[in-house]
Amino acid sequence: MKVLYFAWLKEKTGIGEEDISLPQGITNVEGLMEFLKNRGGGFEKAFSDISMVRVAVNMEHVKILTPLKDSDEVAFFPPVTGG
Amino acid sequence: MKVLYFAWLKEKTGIGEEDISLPQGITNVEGLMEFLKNRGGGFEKAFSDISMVRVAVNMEHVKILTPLKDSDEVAFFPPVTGG
Amino acid sequence: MIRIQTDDFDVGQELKKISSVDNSIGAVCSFVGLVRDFSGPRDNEGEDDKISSMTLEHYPGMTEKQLAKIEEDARSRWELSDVLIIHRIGRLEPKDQIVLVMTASMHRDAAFDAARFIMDFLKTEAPFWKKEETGSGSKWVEAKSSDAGNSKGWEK
Amino acid sequence: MIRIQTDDFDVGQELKKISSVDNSIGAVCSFVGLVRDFSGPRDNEGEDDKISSMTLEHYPGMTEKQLAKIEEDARSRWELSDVLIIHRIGRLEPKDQIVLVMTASMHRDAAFDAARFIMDFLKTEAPFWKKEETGSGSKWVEAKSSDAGNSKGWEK
Repeated sequence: MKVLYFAWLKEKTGIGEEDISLPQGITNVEGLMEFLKNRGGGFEKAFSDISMVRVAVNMEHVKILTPLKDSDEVAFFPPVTGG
Repeated sequence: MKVLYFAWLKEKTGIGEEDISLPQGITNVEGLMEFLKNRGGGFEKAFSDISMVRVAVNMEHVKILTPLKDSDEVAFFPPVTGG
Repeated sequence: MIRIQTDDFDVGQELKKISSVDNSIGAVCSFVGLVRDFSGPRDNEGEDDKISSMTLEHYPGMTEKQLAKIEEDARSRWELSDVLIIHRIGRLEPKDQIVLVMTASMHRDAAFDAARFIMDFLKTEAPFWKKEETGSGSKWVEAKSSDAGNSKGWEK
Repeated sequence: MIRIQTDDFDVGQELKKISSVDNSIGAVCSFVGLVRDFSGPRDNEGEDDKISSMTLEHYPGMTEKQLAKIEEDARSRWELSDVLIIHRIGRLEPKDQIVLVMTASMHRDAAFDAARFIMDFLKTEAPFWKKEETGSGSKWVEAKSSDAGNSKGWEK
């Protein structure tokens, strides 16, 4: 699955985009966030307060209990501030 | 007093503007409209249905019972259609 | 600022002027009214009723006075950095611009509300009258009762 | 139509294009968002907090998808002749134009409502992020809770 990071999530994790396999036992967005946070370092900082993080799956805004499959594109970003 | 006519009131009366003295016994807009209508001809047509006529005194919209004095500028016109 | 003119206007240029007034402007709402080629509900009219041109008459002096009052009223209700009202008079053709209302504010809600407020009152208070020319002759446009309703809605 | 671009835009030109689409357009509402030189409540900030520039990042693909959905939603609610949304990305300075929403309709109420609706949803749904540069460093702009409230207000 393709995972993208924007704004300060990109700065904290140090990457804008990566390709990973959906980790064993992870079934939804919340699980994936927990998995990424457990990488430690910048990832731990990025996901330290998940109330600050918004998620899109296949370019649609979703809630954290949304199920995931390996072909999904998942993006993490702060609340949007355009306009 | 200066009396002005706009849009179809100007077309019916045949004049855009005239100077008259406030006629004897006329104290308000309604009285002036009656006076003008009694001139007959185009004036009678212009004021035949006063529900179609709007009035301004000294460039402010007013109701027909508004009192008049000889120094006033009175204008008659249809409901506005700008914008 | 109020301008009554026969000339056309360029919204991009006016926007550039208004937005350079002040670095605190975050929102500009612009409303432009255009001449349409029909007046009533569209399907009631045939080719003869198509508008070929329109003439706008006004009451010089009262127009400026009423528009200045509307601008002042808008400025008292919302925090506005600037307000521009341009209304054209004279002969216009379909697609021509008739009116511009432009409101600049720190915040978009104020800009939107004020522009709408000004348009609603302009439609009922500003002494302009439109005469339309069609294939079957010319006629004075009748006022819409919905316009009176819109300006009533703002009364406090 | 949706456009994401680094280049500036000219509202007058866009208005000319949109109003020539169709002789039935009587009303065009345009909203422009501009870069301000401060972000919070004005008097809380000193010279060091003045914004010298701003960088706009977005999520290519998702931006276009979300804006197309907002446009479609607006068209289903109001009778619109045309809709244009332009959003700039990259580096911008105070007074620069950030966003344009332009709605054309036969009637002014539809044009005003639709433009406001689109702006309210753009503020909460479209994946853009602003980073501001000031004398004391750079920071990501925080979302305003009032924006979330505005878009909730349109829910049926």
